[in-house]
Order: sequence, then C-alpha cells, then structure tokens
Amino acid sequence: MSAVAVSRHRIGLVVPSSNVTVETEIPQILGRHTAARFSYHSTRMRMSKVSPEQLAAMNAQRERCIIEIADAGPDVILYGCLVALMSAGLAEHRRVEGLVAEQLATGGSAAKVRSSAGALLEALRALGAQRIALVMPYARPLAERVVAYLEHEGFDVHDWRALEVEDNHAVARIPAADVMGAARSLDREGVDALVISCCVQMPSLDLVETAEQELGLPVLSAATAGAYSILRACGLPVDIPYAGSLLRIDALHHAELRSGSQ
Amino acid sequence: MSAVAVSRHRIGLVVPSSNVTVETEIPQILGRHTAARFSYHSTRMRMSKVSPEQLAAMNAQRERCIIEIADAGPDVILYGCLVALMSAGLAEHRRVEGLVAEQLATGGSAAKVRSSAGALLEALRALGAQRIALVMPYARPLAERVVAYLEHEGFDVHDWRALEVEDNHAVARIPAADVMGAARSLDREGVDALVISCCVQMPSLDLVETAEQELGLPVLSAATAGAYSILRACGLPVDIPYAGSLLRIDALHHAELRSGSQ
Amino acid sequence: MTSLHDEHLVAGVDHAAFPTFDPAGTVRFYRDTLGFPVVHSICAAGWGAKDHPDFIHFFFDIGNEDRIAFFYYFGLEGPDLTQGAGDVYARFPEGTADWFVRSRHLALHVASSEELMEYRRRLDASDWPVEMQIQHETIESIYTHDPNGYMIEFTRALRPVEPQEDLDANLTIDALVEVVQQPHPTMDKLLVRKAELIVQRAEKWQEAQQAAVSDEVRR
Amino acid sequence: MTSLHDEHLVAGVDHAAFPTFDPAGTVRFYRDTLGFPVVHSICAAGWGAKDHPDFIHFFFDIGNEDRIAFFYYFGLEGPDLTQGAGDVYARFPEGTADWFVRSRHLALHVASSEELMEYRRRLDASDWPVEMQIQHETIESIYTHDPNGYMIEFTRALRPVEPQEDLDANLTIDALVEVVQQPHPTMDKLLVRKAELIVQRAEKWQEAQQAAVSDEVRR
Repeated sequence: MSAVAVSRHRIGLVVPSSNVTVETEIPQILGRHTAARFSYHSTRMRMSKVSPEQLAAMNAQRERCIIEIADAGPDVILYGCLVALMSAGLAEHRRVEGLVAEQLATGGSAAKVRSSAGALLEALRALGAQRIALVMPYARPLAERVVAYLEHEGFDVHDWRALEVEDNHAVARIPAADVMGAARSLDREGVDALVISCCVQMPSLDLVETAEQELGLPVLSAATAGAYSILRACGLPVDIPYAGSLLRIDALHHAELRSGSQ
Repeated sequence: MSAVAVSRHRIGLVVPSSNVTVETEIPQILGRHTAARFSYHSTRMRMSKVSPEQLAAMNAQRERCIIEIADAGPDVILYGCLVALMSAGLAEHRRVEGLVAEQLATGGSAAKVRSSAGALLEALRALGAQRIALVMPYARPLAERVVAYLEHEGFDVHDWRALEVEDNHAVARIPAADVMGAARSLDREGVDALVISCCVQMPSLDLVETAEQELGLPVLSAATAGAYSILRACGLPVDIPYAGSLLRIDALHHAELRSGSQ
Repeated sequence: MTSLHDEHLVAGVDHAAFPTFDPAGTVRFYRDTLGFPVVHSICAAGWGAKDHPDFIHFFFDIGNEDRIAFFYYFGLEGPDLTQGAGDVYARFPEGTADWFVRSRHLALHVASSEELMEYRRRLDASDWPVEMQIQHETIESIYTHDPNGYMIEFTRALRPVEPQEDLDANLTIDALVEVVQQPHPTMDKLLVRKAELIVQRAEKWQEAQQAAVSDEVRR
Repeated sequence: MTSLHDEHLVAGVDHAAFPTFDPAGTVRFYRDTLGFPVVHSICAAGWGAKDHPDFIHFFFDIGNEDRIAFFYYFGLEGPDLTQGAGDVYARFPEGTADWFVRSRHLALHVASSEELMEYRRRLDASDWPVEMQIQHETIESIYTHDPNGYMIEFTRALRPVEPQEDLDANLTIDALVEVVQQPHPTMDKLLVRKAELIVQRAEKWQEAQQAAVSDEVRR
C-alpha cells in the first residue's frame, strides 16, 4: 500500500447549522487512511431545534446548500443530517439523493452525493446485519420514526434507546457515559450490529471500538457509516483502524481470504 | 332569387386521364343554376384500363393532382373517380378526403374537397334512400366491390347490373339505350332510389329525368350526386331543373313547407 | 448485436426544452392561462462550464407523460426583439418569410374539437390570443406564440394513421431521398419518382392493400 | 364557463416540427440509424402565402403516440453553416456559449438503461455518435446533434414525480415569479424568497407531507 501514490479527495459536507460533530468526526476517521488525503468543505442549513417543522424547513434549504457546496468542486458530498431525512417519510434518502444527483448533473457537476441516512443503511448491509439495536438522542416521537424507517428498509430493530435531548446544541454535549450506559442496557440477544449513535451530532467516535470490544458485536455510528460510504464513493479501500470492524472491512475480507474461509 | 347577386365559384376537378364525362356533365348541370356562375379547372390522373393495378397507381397520383389543382385556387375540388376509391377498401373516400383536406390545410389552401364516392353517399342520404338499385359499367369483380362498399355504408343494394365494359374509353360511348335497358330490367320492388350511373364516366345525364318519370322513383347518377355535393359545399341552394328530384331538393322542401306537409 | 437491436424502444417526448428570458410571463402563460401544472424544478449553477450563470430548469406537465421545460439563466441578457423576426432563441433578419419562421414549432395533442375550443377560450381570454386557426374539415389546429415567441400549436386528433398511409409515406420518403441527392430537386421530380416506385412495387402494395381491406371487413 | 374549464386536457406532444435542408441525412438519422418509422408525409404547395415553395412535411414515430416532423422546402437555400454556431434554423455568432445553444433541445424518453445503451450503440455505429453522456447515479442521458444541428437527447426514466416534489417545484416557481419582477434577480434572492414562502406555508406543507407518508405506509 505504501508504494501507491497518495490520492487527494475533496469532501463536501452539508450539515445542520448547529451541528459540530460531523465536521469533527469525519476528518478524524478519514485522517487515518493510509492511501488518501482528504480536504473538507462545508455548508450549513439553519436548524437549532430537532422538531418536524424545523426539519421540513431545513430540507427546503437543500437546493441552496448543494449549489454552494458544488461550487467547491467536491468529489463526494455527504448530506449530513440523518433524522431530517428519516423523519420526512419512508425512503426519503433515496428521493433526496436522486434530486441532488439530478441538480448536480443538470449543472454539469460530477460530484457524487451520499446522505447520512443512506450511508447507515449501506453500512449495515455491508456488515450483513439484519437484526440491529440503536442508541439515539432524539425525543420519542422522532425516535419512533427512525425505527419505522429502518424497519421499512428491511431491518429488524430488536431494541432501542432514545435519550430524549431535543436541543441540538445539547446533543453535541451528551456525555459518553450516558451513551455507553444506554448501549449496555440494550437487549442484544441475536443482534447482528449495534448503532451506538444513530445521529450525526451525538459524539460517539471514541466509543465505537471500545463498545465493540466490550459488547462483542460489530458497533457502528452515523459517523463511521458516513466515512464508510465516502470511501466507497471514492473507490478507496476501507481499512481504517480503531473505528469498529465496519471500517476495517476490506482488511478483514483480505484476512479471511488468506485463511481460506469464506 | 333574381334580386340576389350572382355568385362566382371555381370548381376544381380531378379526373382519370381517359375520363371525358365529368367535365361534360358537371358543367351542364351547374350551368342551369340561377344564382351562381361556375368555372371549371381540371387535372388528370393517368388511367386507361379500369383494373385494380391501374386504380392503385392512379390513386398514388392524387398528391400531384391536388397540388396542381390547388394552384388554381378553387373553392371546391371534386375528386372524380368513384370506383378508384370504392375498389381500394371500405370507407376509402373518408380516408382520401381526410388526406386531401390535410394536404390542402398544410399548404394553407381553403379549398374544400369532395369525392364522387362520398358525394354519391351524401346524395342517397339526402334523398332518405335506404334500399337502392344500381347500374354500373364495370366488370363483375369491380362491381361486386362497389356493392360491398355501399352495403358497408348502410345501404341495402336490392338489385344491380354490371355492363362489364373494362376499357374506360369505351365506357364513355355506352349507348343510352343499354343503360336504360339495364335500369328497366332491375327489380325495383320497395327500392327508394335508383343510381342509373354509378360511374362518373358512363354518360347518363339525359336519362336521369326521363328514367325518374318512367320508373316512378328518384333517379340519380354519379354526376348529379357530384353536382349536389358541390352545391352544398358552396352553400348554394339546390334547385336545378331536369336532372332528377335530387337536384330540386330545396325547391321540393320549400313546396312541402308551403303546402303544410312535412 | 443485442436482442433490442431491431426494436422501436423510445417512449415519446420526455421534455421539449427552451430557454426563457421571461419566466414570469412563461409561468403566466403555461400554468395560469393554459393550466399546465408545474411538476418539477431544478436550481443549479453551471459547474461544468466556465462563466455559466446560476440557472433554474423548470417543467410543466403537458399530459401523456410529456413535459415542456424551460431554462432561465440569472443575469443573462435576452436578444434585441425590436429588430427582425423569430423568438428569443432564434432571430431572423427583417423580411424572413413567416412560413419559415413558423416551421419550427411544438404541437400539442387534444382529443376533441371541444377540448381544442376550451384551449382557444383560455388563450383568447389571455394576453396571448389565438393568432391563427386552421379549420379544414377533418383538420383543426390553433396557434399562438408564447411569451418567448415560440410557436405553440394545439391540434385535435386526426383519424389514426393506417398501414396504407405508412406504406405511402415510406414510398414518398424513398423517392425524396433519391431526388434530393440529384441536382435541383423539385416536387415534380419527387412525384414522378414516387410514381415509378409504385409501379415497381405495385404488386406487393396491392397485396398489402387487400390485406388491409380484408382486415377491415373482418372487424 | 364550460365543464372543461378547470381540466388538464392536453395529451402530450402531437409533433415537434423542424425545418430541414438535408432530408436525406434526416431520414438516414431518424429512420435508418435510430429506427423511427416514417408514418406520414404530406406533399403540398404554399397556397396561402406568396412565394411559398413546394414542400414536403414528413413524420417519424417516436413512440407514445408522439411524432417528430420535418419540413423540406424545395429550392430553399440553407443558412451558411461555416460561420458561427447553432443549427440550420437558429444561427448564433461565433463565441456564443455552448450551454445556451444547447438549451433548446428535444429529449426522448426510454424506459431503462439497457434501452438507452441500445440507442447509444445505434448512434455510435453511425455518422452521429453520442457527443455527451451524462451518467450521474440516478440520471442517465445521451446527447447528439442530428444532421440539421438539432440537439437530441435520450433520457432514461427517473423515479416518478411525487406530490411532494410538485409542492416544492410550485414553491420555487412562485418565488421565481416574484423575484424576477424585482430588479437584478439572483439565485440567492430566489432561494431566500422560497425559504420565506416555506415558513409562511409550513403548516399546510407539513400536513401534505404527512399525508404523503401515510399514503406510502398504507401501500
């Protein structure tokens, strides 16, 4: 791998205005990639309270944000608010990714588009997970929409916790201990994977590897799923240490192939 | 009627090249109209033998003839070969009239188009005829197509004679006595109208009024039907003497109204 | 060579697209006057080309899964419409024949004369009344120019196209292709060549005609 | 006020019409390369206008009951194509932006990527290979110019347009109409105005969205 020239990639991030976690965790993760260097370019949609009204208004800022971020000529754009999509209606991520792709294509941009919502599904499928458990910061009604969204995509949400923090600024300050506590309290019987933060704003990166070791099952977060999806979109190998088995998936497959197992 | 200014109308005639009767009989009939003056402008489609092959080739000359005749700026064009249309397929006159109308409209001509085939149907319907009898010059197979065509249009062809003259030049020389003889030999039981010449080439104009008096039922010919249709297309009253009751139809209605009958 | 090789696979117009310098008039014409719903819009910048202005691409539903679409470019100056003829896209020198200018147009389909007259009513009550109505027995069309100068026709259903007509049109087109490859093509040469082709193919044509007739009789 | 007053009555494109100075090339492109059947032709003279040449109007079937139609005028000289840009109808000065010239085009619809690739194959094997392919995840289009310089697009089916999208497009268009009636319209002003309209209409919009969601759940 060291013989390969390091490639450079521009990552566009479209985030809720009060979000601070996406722009922290994604660079932390991708910064550990050995074969590529990334630069990050963000733009914001106004939102402070995670309520259906604010989410609808935020979604409507999408067009402006895509115009702004595409001006920077990114290779991939991550549309970084998971609950904004999942609360708007089933399969919304496909609709929105389609519309953004069309907007980019119409303007002659070659940028690819991914969403946090779509990335989470992509990552769970890559892990071969079917029965899952979730930790979320949201108030109960929103959390229930997220659960319904995932079940509609074919996953069995075996157990889940909602920490019921509605202020998005406060979400960024949820103590790691609360998240871990919620994760430990989940019924993990027969669960294939645990989403320790089903939210791009709830910090969790440092917990992913720890929880995976402690709880003995693949652990991922909205951030690790986003990083996974970005790497795939760039056609880069997925082999990043200390962020859960999802981000070592190519190395693991390689190891499996060497040991002769399937 | 004499107080009304005499109107002028240009009549376009599209005829088979060997036809001489249309350009003779139509002017004879319309020349007797008291309220209008007509001029006649013809063009020809090559045909000498009345065979299916020649008829097909002749139909294909239609576009050229319409272009030629429309250049003269006529008010109405009479597409003057009855059997060419009736032998080509059921309802062919509607198809051809539609195509010609489209051709004229596309080139910005306001000329109306009528066909001998369509005119015969229009005249029979104007007379309220349902059960009819026919005299035709054609060979039997063509005559049978004409009968099938009229039956498909809803008429009951009670009896018919085919004089079996195939050469179109010879058709123009069929003696009046032969035509009258054929007409007399028809079973006229319950017949509403007799078509004494179901062909624009077989001369018959002088026979129409005579036959009507002798046989005691409305008699028409391809020529009187054509004249009827031209008058209607020009919006002129149909009141021409000595050419059968069809061409006195407006005068007869007027007389009926005066006598209080329906 | 795929299995799709000989097939006719297109499903009609997806969209007919035009630039506009007057989106307000365009919306007033298509949405408010004609009642064509706005069904889609894309706001974009021109990332692929240099000096490409921001633009919006918007779509009206014209029925039968077809759409008419416009591009509006922010800040782009329209052409000088005080001189010459044509529309906001294509300009022609003064004196260019009308019939040529009008040859490029979009015709929309309506099912009946009543429906045609309803669009005539809508247009006549607007700033864009019908300019021309061709009513020729079996043919009926109305024409106007939209706020961009594009000629729009509404035409009502003609009789369906029949196999016989296809045959005839194909003969005409074969003759046309031959004649225009010779010097000085004329209508006369076209029709003469077509007549020759008919004689050559008369037999086959006759068979097809007869088949069409028997089809009709059987119906 | 008729009963048809509020109805959407158009049934899509009847024909998209263009002049041509190269009918042989046009037939070779649409009929022989793309396989669009010739379905109709009309030979006519121009009886309504003075100095109108004889002409032929011919039609190709483009599926879904739509047609593309050409006018060929006997003896009419085409424009000088050695200078400037554009097609045989619309000419532009040298240096006119490509994106503007291309904004006027006709897009034909195909159902699948396979069908799109079949048309790509037909074009690439011809004198008019695909010039541009936009392949952007859910969107896929190919473009070429026909022998007359008209831009023809083939585009494959996107996801169907949903009610939510219509709502959004209508908001955009309302904002557009307002903004272009003020001096110096920009994309920024459009999007700001659109955001304001959303706030004004948020409640109603939210209800519609929720209705759409429940519809989807019920399916």
